[in-house]
Amino acid sequence: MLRAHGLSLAFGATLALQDVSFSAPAGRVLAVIGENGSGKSTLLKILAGELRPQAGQVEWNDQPLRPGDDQVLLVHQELALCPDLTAAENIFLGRIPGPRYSPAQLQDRAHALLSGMGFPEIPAAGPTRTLPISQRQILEIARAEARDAPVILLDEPTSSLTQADKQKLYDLIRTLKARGRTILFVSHFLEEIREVADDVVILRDGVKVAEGQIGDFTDADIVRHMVGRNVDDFFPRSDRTRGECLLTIENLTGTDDMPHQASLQVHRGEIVGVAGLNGAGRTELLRTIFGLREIKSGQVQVKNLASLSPRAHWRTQTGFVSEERKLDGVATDLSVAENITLPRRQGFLNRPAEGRSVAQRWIDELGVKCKDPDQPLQDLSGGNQQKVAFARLLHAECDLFLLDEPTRGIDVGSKIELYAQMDAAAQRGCAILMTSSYLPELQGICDRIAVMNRGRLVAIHDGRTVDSATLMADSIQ
Amino acid sequence: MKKDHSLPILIGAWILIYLAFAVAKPGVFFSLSNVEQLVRQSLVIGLGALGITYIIVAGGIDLSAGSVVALATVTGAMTLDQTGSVGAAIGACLLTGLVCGLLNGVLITRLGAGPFIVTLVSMLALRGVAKGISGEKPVYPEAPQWIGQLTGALTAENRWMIIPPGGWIWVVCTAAFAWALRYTTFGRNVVAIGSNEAAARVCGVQVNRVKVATYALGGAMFGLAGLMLLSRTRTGDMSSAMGAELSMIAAAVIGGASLSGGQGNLVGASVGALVMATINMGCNTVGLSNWVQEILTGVIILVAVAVDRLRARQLSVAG
Amino acid sequence: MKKDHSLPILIGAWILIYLAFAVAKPGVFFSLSNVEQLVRQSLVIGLGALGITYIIVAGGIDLSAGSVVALATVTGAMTLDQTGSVGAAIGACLLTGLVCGLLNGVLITRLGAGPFIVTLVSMLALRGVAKGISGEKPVYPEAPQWIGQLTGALTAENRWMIIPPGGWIWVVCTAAFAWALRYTTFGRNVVAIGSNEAAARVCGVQVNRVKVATYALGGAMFGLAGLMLLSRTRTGDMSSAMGAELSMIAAAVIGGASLSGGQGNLVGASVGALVMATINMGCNTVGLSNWVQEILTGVIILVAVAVDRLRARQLSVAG
Amino acid sequence: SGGGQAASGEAPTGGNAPTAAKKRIAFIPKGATHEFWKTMQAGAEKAASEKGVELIWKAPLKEDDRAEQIKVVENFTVDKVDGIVLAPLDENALAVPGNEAIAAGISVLIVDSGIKGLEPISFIATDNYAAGKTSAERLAKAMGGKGKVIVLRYLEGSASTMAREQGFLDGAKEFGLEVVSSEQYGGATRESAQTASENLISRFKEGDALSMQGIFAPNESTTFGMMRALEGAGLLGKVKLVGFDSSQELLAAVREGKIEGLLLQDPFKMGYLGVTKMLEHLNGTKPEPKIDSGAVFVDKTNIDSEEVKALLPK
Ligand SMILES: Nc1ncnc2c1ncn2[C@@H]1O[C@H](COP(=O)(O)OP(=O)(O)OP(=O)(O)O)[C@@H](O)[C@H]1O
Ligand SMILES: Nc1ncnc2c1ncn2[C@@H]1O[C@H](COP(=O)(O)OP(=O)(O)OP(=O)(O)O)[C@@H](O)[C@H]1O
Ligand SMILES: [Mg+2]
Ligand SMILES: [Mg+2]
Repeated sequence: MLRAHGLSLAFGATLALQDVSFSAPAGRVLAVIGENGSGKSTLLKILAGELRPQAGQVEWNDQPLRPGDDQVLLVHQELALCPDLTAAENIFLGRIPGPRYSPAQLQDRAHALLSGMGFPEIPAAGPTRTLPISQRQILEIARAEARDAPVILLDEPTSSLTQADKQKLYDLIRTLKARGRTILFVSHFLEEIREVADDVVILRDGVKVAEGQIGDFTDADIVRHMVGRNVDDFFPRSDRTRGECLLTIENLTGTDDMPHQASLQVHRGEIVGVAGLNGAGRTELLRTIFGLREIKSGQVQVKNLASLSPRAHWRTQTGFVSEERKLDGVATDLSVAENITLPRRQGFLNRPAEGRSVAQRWIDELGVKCKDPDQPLQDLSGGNQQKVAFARLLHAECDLFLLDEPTRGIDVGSKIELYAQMDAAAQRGCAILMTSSYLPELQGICDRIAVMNRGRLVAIHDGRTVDSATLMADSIQ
Repeated sequence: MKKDHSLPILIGAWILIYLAFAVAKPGVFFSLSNVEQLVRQSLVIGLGALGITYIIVAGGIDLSAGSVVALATVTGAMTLDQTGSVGAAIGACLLTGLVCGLLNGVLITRLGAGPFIVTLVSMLALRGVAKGISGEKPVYPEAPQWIGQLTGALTAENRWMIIPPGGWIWVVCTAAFAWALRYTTFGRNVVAIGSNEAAARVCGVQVNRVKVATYALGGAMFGLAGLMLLSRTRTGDMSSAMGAELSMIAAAVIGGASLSGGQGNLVGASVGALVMATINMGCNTVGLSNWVQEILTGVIILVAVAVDRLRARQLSVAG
Repeated sequence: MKKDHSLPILIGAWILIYLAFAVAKPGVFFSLSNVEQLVRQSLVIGLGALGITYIIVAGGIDLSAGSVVALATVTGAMTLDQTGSVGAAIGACLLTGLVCGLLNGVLITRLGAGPFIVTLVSMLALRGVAKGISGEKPVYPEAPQWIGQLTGALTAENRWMIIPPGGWIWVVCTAAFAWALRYTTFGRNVVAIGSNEAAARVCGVQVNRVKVATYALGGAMFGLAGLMLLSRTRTGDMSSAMGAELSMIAAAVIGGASLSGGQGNLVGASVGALVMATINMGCNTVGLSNWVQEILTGVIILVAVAVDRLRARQLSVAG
Repeated sequence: SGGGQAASGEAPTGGNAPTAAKKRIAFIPKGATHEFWKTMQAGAEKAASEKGVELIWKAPLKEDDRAEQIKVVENFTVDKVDGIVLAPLDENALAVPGNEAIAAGISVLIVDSGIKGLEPISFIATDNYAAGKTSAERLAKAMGGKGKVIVLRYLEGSASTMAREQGFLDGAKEFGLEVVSSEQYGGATRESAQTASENLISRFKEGDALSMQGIFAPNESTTFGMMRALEGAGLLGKVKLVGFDSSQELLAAVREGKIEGLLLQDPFKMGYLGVTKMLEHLNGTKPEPKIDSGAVFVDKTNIDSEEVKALLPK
């Protein structure tokens, strides 16, 4: 039994956690849910001993938990892998037997472990640098499995997994549960939570607002607890009128054949989604369009201009949101204001004061949780960072949006806000091309859904009518 | 850009060090001519520190600064010698610096080999060039008087200037550079690149161009520093300014620059140069041995940096 | 760790450079005694490069290496002078290096000030210490013959050794270090820290301890390099090895180390030291001026690095 | 060797001092770490304690860096010492701060190397060019007036050694020697000089002998490096080496005939005279404008003579 008593922690003026208490019995899965910035990651980090609470304490089987006794293992929201080590070494990092060890033996153990989890295809001997992000996510989970810790904390472990991989993870969680582990699970996907969790704790602004068995809550209950108000329309879809064509790609082939011979048109007033498995090349498609990857053959025409650089794109009101927040999505050392104003064209002079005041406008409009526009972005929760990345496009007055997994890591409430923003933009006459691994959202807001499969755009469906089975079938054929 | 608030502490520390020496040598340290001299002695490192701060803020480093300074003294002296024109000599120094900086910048962005190793190479090679074009001999130009006056002692009728013209150039450059980092788009882009290069690229910042511009700007400052050195020694000397890059980097770091990029303070860098010159001057007049002075300088830099980091840490905890 | 396959290219390049000089001076370059001499001349840098490669792989840097080498020659020579015991002198060299490395490591991990600035300071301060304890005079110990033989020319009956004992120590160290990076937990932890320090920390790697150990190990290697230098010059010389750290870093980078950490090749570093010594020796023997040699060395390092980066890029695109 | 009381510098026993106020003399060498400067310091300190003056010995922080030495001169100018004894690193660069010092009422005396555009109260030095020429003459004599020689230079831009090198090259022509290499520099350290020497030797190696018969090295570190390299190649004593300046090791080699000879300057005398002449001037006597402190060629034959013994470090 894991117990938390009155945990509180403040980062300066931000109260990340306030007097949170709960208990998680062995053999059950406890879901921790809440909006972005509600304190979920902070809570998990405290439980894992990575952060010290300013008040309260954590007990495991009625003993105070000391950091470093390996009872608790945290799988981080932001991946914590060493790209220069092999997959096997990453799994056993910090537990590699010493002083001498045999890489071959370690790889065998890792392979056995991964196979046991249902992922025999992950190469244990290769450098982690070259693995796709989904496989890297699995490695993090394998690390928890390898330690065999009685308490396992999973912070948004599914954020970059495919449907199939998610299923394997659920199976794994069930196995662990059966073995009597205590599992805490953070996710923004309600259906996922229903699938694996037994109990639920809901946080809002660092305060526990509800807890109980998952079966006792309806989706609407959960959302109401999270955002503090009633939400009726998950996927707003106003009447949109399709206008002129803003983006045309023809037989586009990029480096590594990603994408391969892709053709697509996106018009004003429509949202086009791209579905597909991990590694299908959706990211590459968007990055190639935006001029971040080389075009091997074929054409990209944006507003009748060909092969523009990122700078030229921003200047012609085309904006891009990257999927890897930490890498190139946002600049975490810069302030909120600097991040928002960076892409917008300006003259020779930079006016920080002006930037702050316009940033404040977007902070209010999108409901970004932060102290002030000068706060460095690294202090914001993941979802709020994502909103800042989105605010850039609005500030630069873009009419063509290229959004790569725009809702990754965003809570339900914020997602709904983001959908509303996208819908409003489309209604204004903006064109949106977005990728997502979350089919319901594509079906909910897209006018058309293209499916990508190993670099090819294999089919385009009507977003309103297509069902998930068709989309899945196209993805894996 | 955070950190600006540690500047008062740094200035306080500088005054403290100054006073400490003043107690030991009141006659020397409480005089206007001493301030003049301090400026004169920190000028070369100070100007270079401005250039290197920009490079550091952009996430780079330049180990070739000292060699560029030396090369600039050589080309400046040779131009002065051959044309007799001070204007041409000034142009030669600045141009030399600019070209070297451009070269560094282009190599770094094209090769993708990292600034440390590229500028390490140019540190070696540019000094070779300086030796080559000077025929391995110092160049003694027939110097028209006023190139010397740029950094020379003030005459009685020039007393009103307080510090020599070169010093005023430094003051103006410090102000201009500090302003530009904060209030121009270029400066903002430099900070963005140093903070997160990939994100800056996604946001449409022309990363390579800005980087090259930063190295070129830095190079021009090293050229200017070379001009000041030429004015001070009236010699084009290929073996001068050896290791000066390290002093410049130290000044920038004392001033608040972070070698991981994205942070730097121009005024701080100039004060950093003054701090080091004060220690040097103090140890000199008090008559300490060189080895004591070396250890002392090291310890003071370390303390400055440690205090700064400590404050930064407390700050990030306290909010 | 990929990159291992770029070693053959490096070795090929080295042989090519060697052959180029051999064509110009066949009498000199096609002789066993020349190989012996090459090893002797690259020994100090080569041993240091091993130490610095570990530090670089762990994501650090050590600018104080040259000063540590100098300090070790001084303490070694003084010990030899006072005790007359070669064993004690060897111990003194290694211990000096170890202590300096520990000091660097502890300061870096405790202050959180970044290795560049901390070792920049100790570069300055440790040379001050070397000057201080030697009384600013070179120390000439009454050297028992065999400390000189460590790196000296082989006598006729020792011909079978091919290279001097110091060279064999270098070979053994290279092999041991390469093995340890790959096949010990410590080595893997070093790579992990250089690769992603935060990840290593959350996985329970004792980051600070491993870092300190890396700097200490590096320091011990600089101490060993100091011993070799002492053996070569038979002088404890506080002004020796000035700038040697840059040659060591260059050797490590030529060998495939990445200054952003996580990657490095010990055999490559040793070959890198040989490459630089070959260029030096070749230019010398062919009779090129020093300045030509400096430029040439710069260009060759640059080409080596550029080729490596190009390959790495192609690799990451293709695989 | 001096009397016990005179050594304690603090007691104002110096009979020469007219008042209780001691004269303050700053002595600025080119560097701190060569034995040459250490010996000069010893000479200056001896004079200071004999004459009861306050001596401040301060080398530039970086050896061989003109700008650093300029700073030291400037700092003593502000400090208003009574006199500055300077060994200028550069004949032109140091003239400016030197003249500023004179303008501030400070007496300036130059030792070791010349200076241009400045009127010192006296100039005490070895004639480096002449000493270089003497080296060539003695080497030629040892080689029987013909043969091939090489020069291992010291450092680019170092004025005194460049003068010696030039003197040697001119002398070599005059005395019938053929110079087959003079483009290599030993560099700042003993180790770099040794490496350069080893490579030079392998360039001229023919079997077990060398294709040249004489070597000139213009200072202590190059002589030392060359000696070690010859030793390593088993050629020490088989080729005539003429070097410059002294250290225990080099003198021992001369005594054993491994080195043909060394040109010894007299840094002790330079230091001693620098201080005493400065004091004479401050007390109103005008010293000679130019004093040759002399250089002596030392070889096996005269190493134990009184004249040479006086030059050697104790
Ligand atoms: N190092 C920090 N410094 C300052 N504030 C912080 C820091 N880390 C987190 N916070 C703040 O604490 C609050 C809780 O953050 P936390 O990361 O726990 O949210 P979360 O619930 O995990 O959100 P998400 O769903 O976006 O991951 C946020 O307001 C965040 O801005
Ligand atoms: N920086 C990178 N280094 C190495 N491999 C990469 C890099 N970026 C992407 N890849 C790989 O390229 C392939 C295509 O992945 P990509 O992310 O584009 O797929 P996707 O369809 O966008 O899926 P998702 O974004 O959901 O992960 C994957 O195997 C991915 O791991
Ligand atoms: Mg979180
Ligand atoms: Mg993607």
